[in-house]
Amino acid sequence: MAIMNNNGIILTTVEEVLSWGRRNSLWPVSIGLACCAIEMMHTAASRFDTDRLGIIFRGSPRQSDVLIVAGTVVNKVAPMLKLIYDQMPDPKWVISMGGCASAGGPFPTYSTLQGVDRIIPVDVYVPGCPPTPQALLWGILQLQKKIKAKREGKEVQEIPVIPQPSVPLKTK
Amino acid sequence: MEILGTVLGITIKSVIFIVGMFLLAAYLTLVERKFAGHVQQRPGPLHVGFHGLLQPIADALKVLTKEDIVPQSVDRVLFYLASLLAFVPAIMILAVIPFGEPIEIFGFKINPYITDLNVGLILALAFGSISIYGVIFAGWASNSKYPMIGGLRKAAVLIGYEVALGFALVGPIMLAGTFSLREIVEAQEGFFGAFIWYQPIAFIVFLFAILAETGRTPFDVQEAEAELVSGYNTEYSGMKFGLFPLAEWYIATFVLSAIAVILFFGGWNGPHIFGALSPYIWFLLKLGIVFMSLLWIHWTLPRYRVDQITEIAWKVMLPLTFVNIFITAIIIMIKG
Amino acid sequence: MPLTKEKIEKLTEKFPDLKIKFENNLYFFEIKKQNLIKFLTFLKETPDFEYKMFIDMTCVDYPLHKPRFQGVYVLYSPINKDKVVIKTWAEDDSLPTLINLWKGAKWAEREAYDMFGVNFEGHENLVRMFMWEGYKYFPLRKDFPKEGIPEVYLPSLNERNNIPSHDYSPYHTEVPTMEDLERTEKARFEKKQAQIILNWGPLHPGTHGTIWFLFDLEGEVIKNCDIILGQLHRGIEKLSEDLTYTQIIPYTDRMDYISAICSNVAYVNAVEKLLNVEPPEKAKWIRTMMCELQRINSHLLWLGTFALDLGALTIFLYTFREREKIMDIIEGIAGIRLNSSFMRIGGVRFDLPEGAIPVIKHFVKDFPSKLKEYEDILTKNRIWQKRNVGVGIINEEQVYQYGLTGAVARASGVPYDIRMLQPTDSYDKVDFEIPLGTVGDSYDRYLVRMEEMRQSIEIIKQCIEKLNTLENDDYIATDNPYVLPTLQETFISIEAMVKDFNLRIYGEQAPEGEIYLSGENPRGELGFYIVSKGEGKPYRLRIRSGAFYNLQIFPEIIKGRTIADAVVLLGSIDPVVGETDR
Amino acid sequence: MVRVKYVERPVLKTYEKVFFIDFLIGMKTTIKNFFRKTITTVYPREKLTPPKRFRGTHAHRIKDGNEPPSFVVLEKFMEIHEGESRCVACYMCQQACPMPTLFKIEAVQLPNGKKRVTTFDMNLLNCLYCGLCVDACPVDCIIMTDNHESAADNREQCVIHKDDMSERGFDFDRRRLKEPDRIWIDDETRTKLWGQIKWN
Repeated sequence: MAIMNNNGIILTTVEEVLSWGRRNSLWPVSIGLACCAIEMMHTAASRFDTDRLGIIFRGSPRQSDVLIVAGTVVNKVAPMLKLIYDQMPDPKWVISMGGCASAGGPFPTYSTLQGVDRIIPVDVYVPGCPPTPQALLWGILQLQKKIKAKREGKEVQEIPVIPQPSVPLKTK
Repeated sequence: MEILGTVLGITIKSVIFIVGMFLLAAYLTLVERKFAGHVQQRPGPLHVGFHGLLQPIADALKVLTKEDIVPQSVDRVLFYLASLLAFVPAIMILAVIPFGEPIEIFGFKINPYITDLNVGLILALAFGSISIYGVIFAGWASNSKYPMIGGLRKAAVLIGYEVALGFALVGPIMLAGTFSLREIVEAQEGFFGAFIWYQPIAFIVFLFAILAETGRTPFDVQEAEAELVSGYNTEYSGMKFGLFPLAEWYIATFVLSAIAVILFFGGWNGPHIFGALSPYIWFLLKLGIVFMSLLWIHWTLPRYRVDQITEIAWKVMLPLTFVNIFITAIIIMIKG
Repeated sequence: MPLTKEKIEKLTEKFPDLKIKFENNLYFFEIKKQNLIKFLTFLKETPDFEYKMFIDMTCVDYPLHKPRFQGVYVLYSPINKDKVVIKTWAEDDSLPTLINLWKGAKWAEREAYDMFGVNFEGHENLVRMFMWEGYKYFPLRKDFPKEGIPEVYLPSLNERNNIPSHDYSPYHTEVPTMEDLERTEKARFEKKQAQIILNWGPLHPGTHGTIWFLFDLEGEVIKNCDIILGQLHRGIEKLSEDLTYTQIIPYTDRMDYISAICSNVAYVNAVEKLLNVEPPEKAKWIRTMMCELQRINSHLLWLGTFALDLGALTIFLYTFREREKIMDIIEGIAGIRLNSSFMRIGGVRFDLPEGAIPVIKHFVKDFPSKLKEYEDILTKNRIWQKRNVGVGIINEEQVYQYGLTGAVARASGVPYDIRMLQPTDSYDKVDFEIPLGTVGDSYDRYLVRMEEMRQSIEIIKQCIEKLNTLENDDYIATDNPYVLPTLQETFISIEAMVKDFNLRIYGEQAPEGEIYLSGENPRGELGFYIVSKGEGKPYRLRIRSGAFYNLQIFPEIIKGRTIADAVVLLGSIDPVVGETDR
Repeated sequence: MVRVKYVERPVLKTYEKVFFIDFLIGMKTTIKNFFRKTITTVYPREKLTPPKRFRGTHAHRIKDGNEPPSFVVLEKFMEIHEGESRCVACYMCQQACPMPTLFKIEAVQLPNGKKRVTTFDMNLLNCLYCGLCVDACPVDCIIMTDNHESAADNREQCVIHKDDMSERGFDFDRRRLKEPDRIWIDDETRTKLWGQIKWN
């Protein structure tokens, strides 16, 4: 666990110091979409306190590092979500919380986006409907691990950056 | 030679003050997060360093190395200027704030303040009101709807409370008969010499004014998260964003509480039980108490509506200060 | 009580072409389209009928019938204390609008137009409700596939080189572009009246989910307002048309995810009435108790977010502390914290586990002190009063006009509570009071909800006492042919296994008929209008959502007030997007 | 009979207004909480044990001798060795599931006329965790375990297969089969939030 093995030891190289700083102050955008948002709030609330890990929710995407997609993303809100993601400054990460956000979940319908990774690249998927706060915290720890690994040059499956229109063009 | 010494001393002191202020502000964020956490029955920052002691450093590192987005539609000059205008005056107020009595170290007489102007208080107020421009510029330059509304709200609030603040300070000044903060402190002798006993109304008004100036609940309309996403600094990112909360929530709060201590709680006066350092300890103790009570209010109360705030400022606070001045004047006349 | 003989005769001699059906303790009238307005006006205004409260309006699609669509209206009469359903065939796919009779019909008709393509003559602004302008199809028509028409190539950005899972397809239904959304926005306001048009939402910290408000601002004063819904429209009504009645239960959780159990119970009651299944005594008491726990849970979330919107952040965390306790209870009993599909047709899924009663007792004993803490901080606080008193006053007439239900109606002095008017489960055996407001402003809504939590505590106490006496009763009526057997029965007896297989594969073959039954959700009346054609699946499942109708009054009473008041009003109306959009 | 009760609207008295009594009461409450013990579960170091009924990641019970009678009936048609998953490929879980496409169950006919389950995949990202599959399983094979730490960094890892399911089932039974059907078992971890509950 990233948190566990650096109890404040200043790591050696600048890169590692930076990654230590980054993974220890991940500020998510406080955006809730559906059921998972409630569990996200519970994760931030007193019982499972994300502030312990230096995670505080910011209202504005300009000031945040993580986008926790909590809940069903329907087609109608997808462009907005893409916009929010584009507004976030680099380096930025995405946690797709719950089945709905990750793969459409139990809603294989005309109006639901079948997985948010069709419009924005996702770093960590958290299964569950909704995931319990512990599951989400575990996902956050996975993200921290991932950031660490990337900095230390360990292999992490890179997300291929392929130019995409901000929202897909209609095939008329 | 003499002048060189003073200049050198002042420079060194200013550097110490500014650097110290940065660190202090950073760690005041930790203090607030810990306090808020425990008010809400949670520990606050815990894992980053021992009980989150390295949390501010992590945050600073992150914010400093964050991509610094400047949206295309903004007015660039004002956009950059705003964050500086919010930050620099708040720091400059420190120049006139004395933290204790002069002390002797290796035969050098060191004054624990950069300068002791005889109009120190006026200077502090002036700089305080300059920082309004930072907010207004930020709201305007962002060229976006939420920031603009936030900036305008903040402007309305600040204009109202600057006046109340100014008049609230008149009472203590009349009692002390000087504008120099050091002399004001010296004017309050002993426990019952503190002006809080003679100027309760002024103190309450001043307290509200501090809350309004520093944008804390019940007056944090300018960044009311539920209404305006993050208020006037919505479009800011990276370090330019970082300066705003530092300046507004921490440095300004700190400085204003210091002024409050000086004006109402007898500054560093106190029984000499800690030896040579006791003035500083007393000062910091009182300062801490005032700061904590501000946090305490912030984490308890809900938020006013902006028109209600201005209403209170003009219809309640200002008349109160006038009444206060009047009464004080009469008492002084009687006492002769 | 239902309509008496004389009244029915009065109706028939006034409207000769009226077809009357009495089914499931509910009157269904069928009337010709040209007489519809006259009939509804008669029902609304005649003294001893006074069906003046608008409950619901929807359509049903019969592709083989000519004309194709059937409009369905549900009305409620405060003096008769019962509901009637009026149906009419939409000749040449159009119906007369009801806006002049009930303002509440505005959104319902928009939705019917959006989902079925039925035109409403004289509607003031007939635009898409849930989908966006320029969307080509009408989803709830029977000839539209539930998974939509995959027409764009939209692969996953992460999984380019490998297929992530066996049910993954790179093709996707049409996703709107920003231009589409702008067109949707334009369709709401004809011309720009004041200075700024502020988009409040859809992704905004303060909008309780993904509601999209359009404010026409002058300074900070809102001159004009409209609400764009559908940012969480997941098509649950369409989905449930090819699921068996049991399989729909989990989806009712996801509708109003804050009060999942109440939704479950409302739905399960409707289905049980349709199949006339009688759940055992213990199940009823368990349902009542869980409902009230869930109600407290939901009201706590409302209080927390409401206070958070008004700046009192600490209350938010205090309420979540108590919510965690309720979540623990629900997790221990049902197995999952939030979307606990705990109800089953004919009972509940499990018996209460060992140690549930002591824990609930502990909670009930401990909770009132916590409630007092919240009230200490808020109720008499001058800021809280300044922000709430006199904001968003709703009068009784508006309640009937818009079909407002739940705490919003009760705060305006309308004693409309399904738990007392049409008691299901054990609500007729427990003893509680309906808190009513006197002014109808946001402060009254706050007080009413606070009082409701205390009443719920009382109900839970009674349930615990009762449940202590019903230690070893059975919790699900498995002898009924429609009720799935429990696991243990399936393991030991082959008949149970066969019955299980049949019910799983063919579903509960409900008798042909229709029913409208509603339950009291924390957010208002949650009604289910089920049309059964004798199959294992509902032919049409219409969900009457309380939050949908409650939210509808927002644009009217926010005019002339500021954004800060909009926050207060929204918080006090307390919508949940999952329920408004379904 | 409808029993109603009108809520009364409190108003501030003058002395309360002047001396800020309302603020002071609120601040008293917050400071009271300040001195209470924290209720936080320090997650990675101490974890809440989910209750036995928790609906987490799915798993398969294995053939270990204590199967229900129904399994004995259906086993005749199946080729299942000791310690393997009990699944008899009856597809009832898929039938019961509101989201049937998340299952991928395949069985082959062996030369000796018996069936053998080759594939049992579940895409957890489409699962509702509603437990209908568990209720439907006639041989007590598919269960839901207490495992919730299943976050992964690609969608493939969120699809569970037959083998790891049976492993997880074996592990779950080893840990918690004997456990009583109690609302939760970790009283001391939950005392942080709940305080002392008196069980009777």
